[in-house]
Amino acid sequence: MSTLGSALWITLIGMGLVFLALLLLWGLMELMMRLTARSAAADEAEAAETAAEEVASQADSSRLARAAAAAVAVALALRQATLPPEGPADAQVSNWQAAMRTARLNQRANMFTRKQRGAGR
Amino acid sequence: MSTLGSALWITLIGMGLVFLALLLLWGLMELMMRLTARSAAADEAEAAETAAEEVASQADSSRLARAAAAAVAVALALRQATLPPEGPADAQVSNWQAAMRTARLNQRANMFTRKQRGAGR
Amino acid sequence: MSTLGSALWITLIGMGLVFLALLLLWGLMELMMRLTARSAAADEAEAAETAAEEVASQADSSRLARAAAAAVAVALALRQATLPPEGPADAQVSNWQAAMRTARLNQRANMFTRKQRGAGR
Amino acid sequence: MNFNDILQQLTQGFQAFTWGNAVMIAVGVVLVTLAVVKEYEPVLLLPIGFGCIIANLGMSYETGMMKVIYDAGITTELFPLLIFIGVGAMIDFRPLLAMPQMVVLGAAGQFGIYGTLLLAVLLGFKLPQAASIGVIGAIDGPTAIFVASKLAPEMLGPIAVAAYSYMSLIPIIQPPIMKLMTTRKERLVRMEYAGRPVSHRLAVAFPVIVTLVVSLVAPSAAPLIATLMLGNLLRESGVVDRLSKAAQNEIINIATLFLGLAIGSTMTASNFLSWSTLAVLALGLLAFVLDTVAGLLFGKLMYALTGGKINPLIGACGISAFPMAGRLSAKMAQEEDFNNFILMHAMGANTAGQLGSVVAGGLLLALVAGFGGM
Amino acid sequence: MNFNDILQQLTQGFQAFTWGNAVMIAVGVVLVTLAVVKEYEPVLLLPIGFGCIIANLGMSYETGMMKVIYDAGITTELFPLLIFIGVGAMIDFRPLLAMPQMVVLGAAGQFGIYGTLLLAVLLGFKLPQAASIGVIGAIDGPTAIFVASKLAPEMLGPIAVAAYSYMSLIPIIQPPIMKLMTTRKERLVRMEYAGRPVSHRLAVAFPVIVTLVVSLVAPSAAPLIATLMLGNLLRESGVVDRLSKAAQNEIINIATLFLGLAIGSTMTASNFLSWSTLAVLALGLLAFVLDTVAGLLFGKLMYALTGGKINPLIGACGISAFPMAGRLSAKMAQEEDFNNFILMHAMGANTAGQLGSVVAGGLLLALVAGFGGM
Amino acid sequence: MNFNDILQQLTQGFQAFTWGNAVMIAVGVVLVTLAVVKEYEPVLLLPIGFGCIIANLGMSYETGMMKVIYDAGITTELFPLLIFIGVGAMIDFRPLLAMPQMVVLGAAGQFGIYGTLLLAVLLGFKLPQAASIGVIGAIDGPTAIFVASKLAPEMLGPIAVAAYSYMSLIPIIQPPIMKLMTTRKERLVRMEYAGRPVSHRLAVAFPVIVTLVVSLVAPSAAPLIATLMLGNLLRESGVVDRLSKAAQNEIINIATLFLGLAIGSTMTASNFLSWSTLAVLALGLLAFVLDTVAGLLFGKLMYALTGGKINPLIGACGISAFPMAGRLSAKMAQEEDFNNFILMHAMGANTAGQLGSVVAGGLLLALVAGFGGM
Ligand code: NA
Ligand code: NA
Ligand code: NA
Repeated sequence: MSTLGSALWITLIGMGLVFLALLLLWGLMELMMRLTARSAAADEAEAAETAAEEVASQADSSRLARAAAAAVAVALALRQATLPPEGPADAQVSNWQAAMRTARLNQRANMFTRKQRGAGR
Repeated sequence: MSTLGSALWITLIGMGLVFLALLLLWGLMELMMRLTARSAAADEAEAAETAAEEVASQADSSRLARAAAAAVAVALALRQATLPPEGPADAQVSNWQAAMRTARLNQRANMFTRKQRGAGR
Repeated sequence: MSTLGSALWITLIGMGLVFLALLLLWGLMELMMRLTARSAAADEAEAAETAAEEVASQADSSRLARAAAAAVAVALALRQATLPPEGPADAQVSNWQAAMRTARLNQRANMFTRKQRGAGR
Repeated sequence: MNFNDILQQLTQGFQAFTWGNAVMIAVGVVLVTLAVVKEYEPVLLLPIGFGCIIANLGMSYETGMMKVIYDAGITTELFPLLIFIGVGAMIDFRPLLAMPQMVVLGAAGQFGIYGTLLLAVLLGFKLPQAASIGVIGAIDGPTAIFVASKLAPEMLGPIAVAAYSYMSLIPIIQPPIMKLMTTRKERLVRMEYAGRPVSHRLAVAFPVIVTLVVSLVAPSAAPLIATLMLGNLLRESGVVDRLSKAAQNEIINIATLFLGLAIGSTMTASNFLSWSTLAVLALGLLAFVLDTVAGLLFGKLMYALTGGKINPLIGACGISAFPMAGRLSAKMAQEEDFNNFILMHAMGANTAGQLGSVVAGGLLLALVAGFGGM
Repeated sequence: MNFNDILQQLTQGFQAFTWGNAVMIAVGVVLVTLAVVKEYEPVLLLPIGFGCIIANLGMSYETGMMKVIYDAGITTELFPLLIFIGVGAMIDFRPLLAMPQMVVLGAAGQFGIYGTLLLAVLLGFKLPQAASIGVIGAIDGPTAIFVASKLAPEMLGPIAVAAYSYMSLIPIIQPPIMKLMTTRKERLVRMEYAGRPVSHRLAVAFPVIVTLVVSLVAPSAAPLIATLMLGNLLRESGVVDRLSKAAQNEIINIATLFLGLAIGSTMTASNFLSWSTLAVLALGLLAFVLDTVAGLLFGKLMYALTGGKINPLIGACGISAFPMAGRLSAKMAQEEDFNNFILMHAMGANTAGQLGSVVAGGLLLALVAGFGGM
Repeated sequence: MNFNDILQQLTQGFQAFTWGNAVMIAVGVVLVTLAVVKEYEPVLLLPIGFGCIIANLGMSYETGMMKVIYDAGITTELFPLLIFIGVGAMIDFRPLLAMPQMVVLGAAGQFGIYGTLLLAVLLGFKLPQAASIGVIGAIDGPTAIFVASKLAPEMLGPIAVAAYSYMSLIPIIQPPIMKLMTTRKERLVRMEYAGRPVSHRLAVAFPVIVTLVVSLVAPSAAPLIATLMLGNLLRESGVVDRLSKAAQNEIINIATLFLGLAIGSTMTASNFLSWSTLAVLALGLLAFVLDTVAGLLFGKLMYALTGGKINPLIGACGISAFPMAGRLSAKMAQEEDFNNFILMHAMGANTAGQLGSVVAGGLLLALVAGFGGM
């Protein structure tokens, strides 16, 4: 077959498979999005909660604190109202996870902030 | 030829060429300094201006602001008085450059300050 | 010899040597701790002094400064009272060291904090 | 002792120097200048330009230090893959997950690869070379370098230069095409960001699933997709900050510097100064144009199919060129209507283009091998 | 042209795929999941899991990119040693120097290595393989990988997986044994931290002296101890901050990422799916238990010999697993009595265990060679 | 089984140990001590010292891990060149550009290289060895290592030790010579910093131009000058912060650590314990003195020619040893007159010395090859 013939075939097969592969990914993504919709909602809620707490703690020193926290909480409530109720299993972090996270944080803190005793010499 | 003879020749040729190469660089540097004198002056002026703005913005909250900015501006004016007037082409940044810089800054900001959504989990 | 025989010998010799090696390290550590006890005490004292100074300088702006420094100094004095008097040779840093440290600090400062002149362009 | 020998030793720099070298040094200086003054993809064009300069002063990829670096990172394909680990750690696939239909645009943006391949074959290039030129149309540096270094390493220099130069020229190349191919009404389309939330679990699973699917469908793309997705997994897992930061900083910075130098070091006069280089540069530009046109056409198709709910401008980000193309589309829409924010949609299409480019590059390798092109 | 060739090229991903690969990909996904969800040693298990997945998609250590990485870091033994430089720069040996008697616990914690070796031989493993399984009982990743890659590279995957998985499971494995083997009275023992101050001079001299002693006594352990102590010297010297930070960050992060990937890439179906893997996992768990038991027994011995001045819980940190085991012992003591702080003692025993593991690993290499096992 | 074999395996550390090793370990301990206590160039002398210790415990550059590192970074010449990328990114050539006449001092400061070479030849060294000893007079670590590793790799250890030790001793070696050779009147000369501004454009062009000129005039110096100038280009371009920081941190730190270890690993008893090492140390010191004397003589010449406008102290920074020599000269001038600031002039001469050293090193390589010395 001529080189041009090969090139045409390559174009045909190549673009066909590119579309095929990406459409396959589309299907998989759509499927996964639906399967994880509930957990996604829970994640969002958790994130919103964290944000509310952060706002509250940052604004702690002023009168704005409670107002801001309230605002975020309202936004959160509105959002959550449209979501299916989340299972408690997903919302709480296991002791094990908490322990490991603490350990990792400690380790990290040690690594970077620890004063090298020899350094002052 | 004896090793010593070679060594003497190496010394002679080596030091000769070291001087030659560095004197050649001298000539090139002098030439380039003269060719770019105008743009150098412009750069300096720009740097001074930036410094003045920075001083002004830093001192913004106090009365010192205008005084400081004025002082820097005077120093700048004195300096510039001795320089050839700068072409406008060099002083202004092209839209293109501005766009690219912004893009790069955004990118950098994204890279380093972006909160990893998964991290809070 | 059977593999199991080899394995038994390996266990015997292996654990024996592990204990031997670590007991040897114990002996060396004990020896070294005694040999360096004096210098260790000096180091501790120096560290305490530094801490006292730091406390003092941090608390500088308040009345607490002198009180805190005094407290640390007292703690230090109590500690030092139990130690042999330290030689002056160990306490003072040579000019040479001071020079090198300054040089290194300068260099480091240059490396990291220096404003790249070209960067503003 | 022989003074001739010595003279030769001392003047070997001048003796080996040719007019071709002088021209190539000028090319290198132009690349450095574009990087510094015009700020065109400086992290790559500056090392490439400097590598080109020293390659023509006796330090090419065939000898000494540059050979060591070339062999370590290009021959082994390691540098583009290390860069992909870093790139993956910087990509957020959530917009694509929330709007998976964007994959259509990411596929459409690869037409330029094959259109350019066809044209290159018509111009007389052999299949592997034509495919290497076509892969400029992937509009993704590591993919182009990975494919070209396997199919036509002798053309790596011009291909990488074309890929990165045009990528930095996207704000100049795309807007006229976008204005020409879309009506003002189309460009004014506002899109609600449905904002389906993406669960942490899915964000972590996504890179693993993509690796699985793409490695099976296009095994030649496996190294590219695996490294890209490894980086993304490091990022999304949220439990390996140290590694994610290493990927985004140390690993990508060092690989980028030496990748640029190594590519520049292939740009010797004998390699670069030929008509084929001009053809590469011309065809590479064409590939960018074709990609953009195809992306916009599919954008318009989606506009039509959805009854005007899709702004066809986002078709232009299917070409890959992450993240510049995505930002540019959003900017174009905002220029028409200051309150029109389509960045999330644009980023969805843009990341789809990134995936499409890798898949297309891998398929190209397999097809050229299958058609006896190697 | 032959369409069969092309079809083969295009479907080679599916053709090479076996049920074994599918199982191993599931194993890889489980490892990634444990890393992300359970946070089990994620910096290692996540790259190992991902490496396992891609190894079974055609990217094993025998080909392409992963071969380059494997040859560069595992065959040369460089990755575990680079990690040890970083680990050394993170260890503080002062608690051990202040209480050198803790070395006894660090030696006791190595019994599991030899006990497991014996059992493995009884189960029919050859000596080098049995020793490689035993070295899981060193409960120290780099040591286990260093020894296993020399004695039985084909078992590197399961050994590394066992070592790191169980290490992250220490808070689950050890507490029941600790409670079973100690009385409440013993666990309540408070220990004064004598707090003998350690001079800067000694802290700097220590890594040099340990290197000397261990290299002479167990030369096969020399690379391990030398790199660990080099890192510690960088740290304690106080004059090379730049290098100490490079060791604790760039060097260890990059080496960890690629070590994990490379180990994962050995976990192909043919390597991993065998009874020996199950045996490794079972025997590895046993090694952890034996180490803990031996450590606690010696802890109780010290309790008896000192007339109740030593809390036997710290025996459990002689196993190595720095720094998790040390922290866990301290936590267990505090759970019995909130005001009982034994962390410094635990860390002394834990760092002694680190040294003991390296020495035991080195001796194992020498002994297996001496007994004609290689 | 043979218990003799086992005993031999277990005692091989002691069997291979010789008195020479003990002496060399003492040397290593001295180097580490100087690094830690006296703070002599610790980033290099500490790894060199530690490398020396382990080389004499069986881990020399001829085997195992250290062989891997040595082959990867010294045989390929990569480590000194990587360090130069970092050094280049830390150098500011503006003072030299503003006062290009300083190049004269940078050339004069290289006399020590050739003077030492002559003396070494008189003492009976062969030409390549003599040249390697002479290159200590370049007073620049990477240059000395680059040249010596090509001409006389067996002497790399003593040469690197001499180069770095004396460099850190500059505040002790130079002042007496400076006081002896200059009058108080000369040292009191104040110099106005003309302060010709240097344009951004020129600062960027300078590294490219230097690369061009030096690569043509002294092609053997091309790798050195190219990497130094690449680093400087990354710095001055102002558009590749990521790369510039990688050069100044990751790249230089990692290369420095392993360069030091690799050099130390060549210091085995058989390599190092010989009269030639003593000769290297003595001649190296002489090279420093000769460089300083020649630099000061040219400084005095400039003083005379300019009618007393040049402070001859800055002649002493032409030796290279960037940036220590520059700082020292400025400090000496300030000691005579607290209000005399000559730092900018000193840095101009110092950076000229850096360039002169690289050029002289490259020419030395070419000349030794030309005179049949290799
Ligand atoms: Na593309
Ligand atoms: Na252990
Ligand atoms: Na010099």
